[in-house]
Amino acid sequence: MIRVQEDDFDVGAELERLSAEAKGSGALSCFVGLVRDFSGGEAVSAMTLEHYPGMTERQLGKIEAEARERWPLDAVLIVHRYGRLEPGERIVLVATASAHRKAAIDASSFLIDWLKTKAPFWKLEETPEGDRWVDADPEDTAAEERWIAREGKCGHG
Amino acid sequence: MIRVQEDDFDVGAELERLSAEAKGSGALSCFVGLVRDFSGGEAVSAMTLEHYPGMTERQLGKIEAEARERWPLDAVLIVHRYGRLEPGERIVLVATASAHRKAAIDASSFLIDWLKTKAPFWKLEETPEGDRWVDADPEDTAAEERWIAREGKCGHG
Amino acid sequence: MQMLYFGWVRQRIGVPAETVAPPDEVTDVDGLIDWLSGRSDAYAEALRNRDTLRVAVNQELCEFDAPVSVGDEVALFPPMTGG
Amino acid sequence: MQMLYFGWVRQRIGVPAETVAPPDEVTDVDGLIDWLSGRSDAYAEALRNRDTLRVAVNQELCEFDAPVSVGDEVALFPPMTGG
Repeated sequence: MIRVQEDDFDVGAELERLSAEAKGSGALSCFVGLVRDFSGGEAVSAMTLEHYPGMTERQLGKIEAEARERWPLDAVLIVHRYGRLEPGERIVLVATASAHRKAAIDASSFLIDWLKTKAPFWKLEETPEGDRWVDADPEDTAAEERWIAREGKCGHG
Repeated sequence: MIRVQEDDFDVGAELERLSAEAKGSGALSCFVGLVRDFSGGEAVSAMTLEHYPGMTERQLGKIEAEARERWPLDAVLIVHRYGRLEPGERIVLVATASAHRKAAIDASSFLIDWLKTKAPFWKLEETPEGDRWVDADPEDTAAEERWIAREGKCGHG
Repeated sequence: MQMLYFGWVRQRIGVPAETVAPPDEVTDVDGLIDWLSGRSDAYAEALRNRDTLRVAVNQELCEFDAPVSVGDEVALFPPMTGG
Repeated sequence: MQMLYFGWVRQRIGVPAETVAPPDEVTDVDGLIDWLSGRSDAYAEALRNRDTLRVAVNQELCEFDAPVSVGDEVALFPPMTGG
């Protein structure tokens, strides 16, 4: 399941729903991304996430589908926020349920890596030096490429 | 931080505390292990976890220390339950906070892998065929050995 | 043709969206960008470096040689930074 | 010497803990297991296969050649299955 929203989410409640949906799964893995108060050596007082409504939902849906194809998952959740967020606020949640702990963990790691380069969001940081756009991180592209290279090889991991 | 307890835990509240402790961390990773209702082809109606009080806390403390040595973590939490649990109930929570998402994810993956072979717990399953002890899984030992081989090579990942 | 701009592309062009009617010679994204760049310095500046531009046609990511036609929704934006 | 047993070792021996006083010749875990195995069929059965036995002396995992002495806490158990 995917959700794109301005409001915050409740991690405990989301995981509760996920495990209710995936009855019998032995493993839940989750990742939460938060706004940092520092970036590139500068204090960040807020971050505004802009996105491409419509395409965002399509891309998140494809990312979920790709994860389900690669691993035996009983449930998948991606919640991504947009709008203006302050340091410490939650930006994104990915969570997976599987019978196998390695599948759950690898899939949630994959989901967050692929969101970085494939989800149409752009981030504007507010700093004492003024506003600035967050550049794409070459390490994120490298992470994406590692998953592409693993395609078809991961099985039940 | 480590905790060994009979009572259930609240994942949302635990993560909230973790992120409050790790102000400025951009990444939270967590894993929850649940009792499965099926194991080795048989229905499981309950599982009783026995542990070695005293040694359990020492081992969990060492596992936490090892994770902190390997990755730049702002906070670590391990909560492990004992006693009789029914399918769907939570057994264990590991959670990590870091400035780096890969460090947080790798560390929580490491923690759950090491708990499997290094935390003094033993599991008795109730099945229609009677009670049976859960055997150690050779795959868990293989996972442990992969982490040993990676020692000193993982850096900030 | 419906244009959408995001991130610093939007900021430099100055509008988030607009309807455009490029001439018939414009048949692909490359041609569309060239044509837009001729409209003003702001467009030229925003669209100058294609290495840092990404394109979606009808909400699907594509390359600069992808065809475009009347009725398409074309979005131009910097590399995505989700998560 | 304080003995502790867990999992199926406990179940086969029949008690979770006991205080024992092995003779002076018992100086390491191996010797201790041999001596315990001589006490009854239940002990012999529980401790027969050392491949599936693990040992902790004073709550630290150790090998079968680890020394033991009066006052130690020695635990015998199957491979751990945490998590």
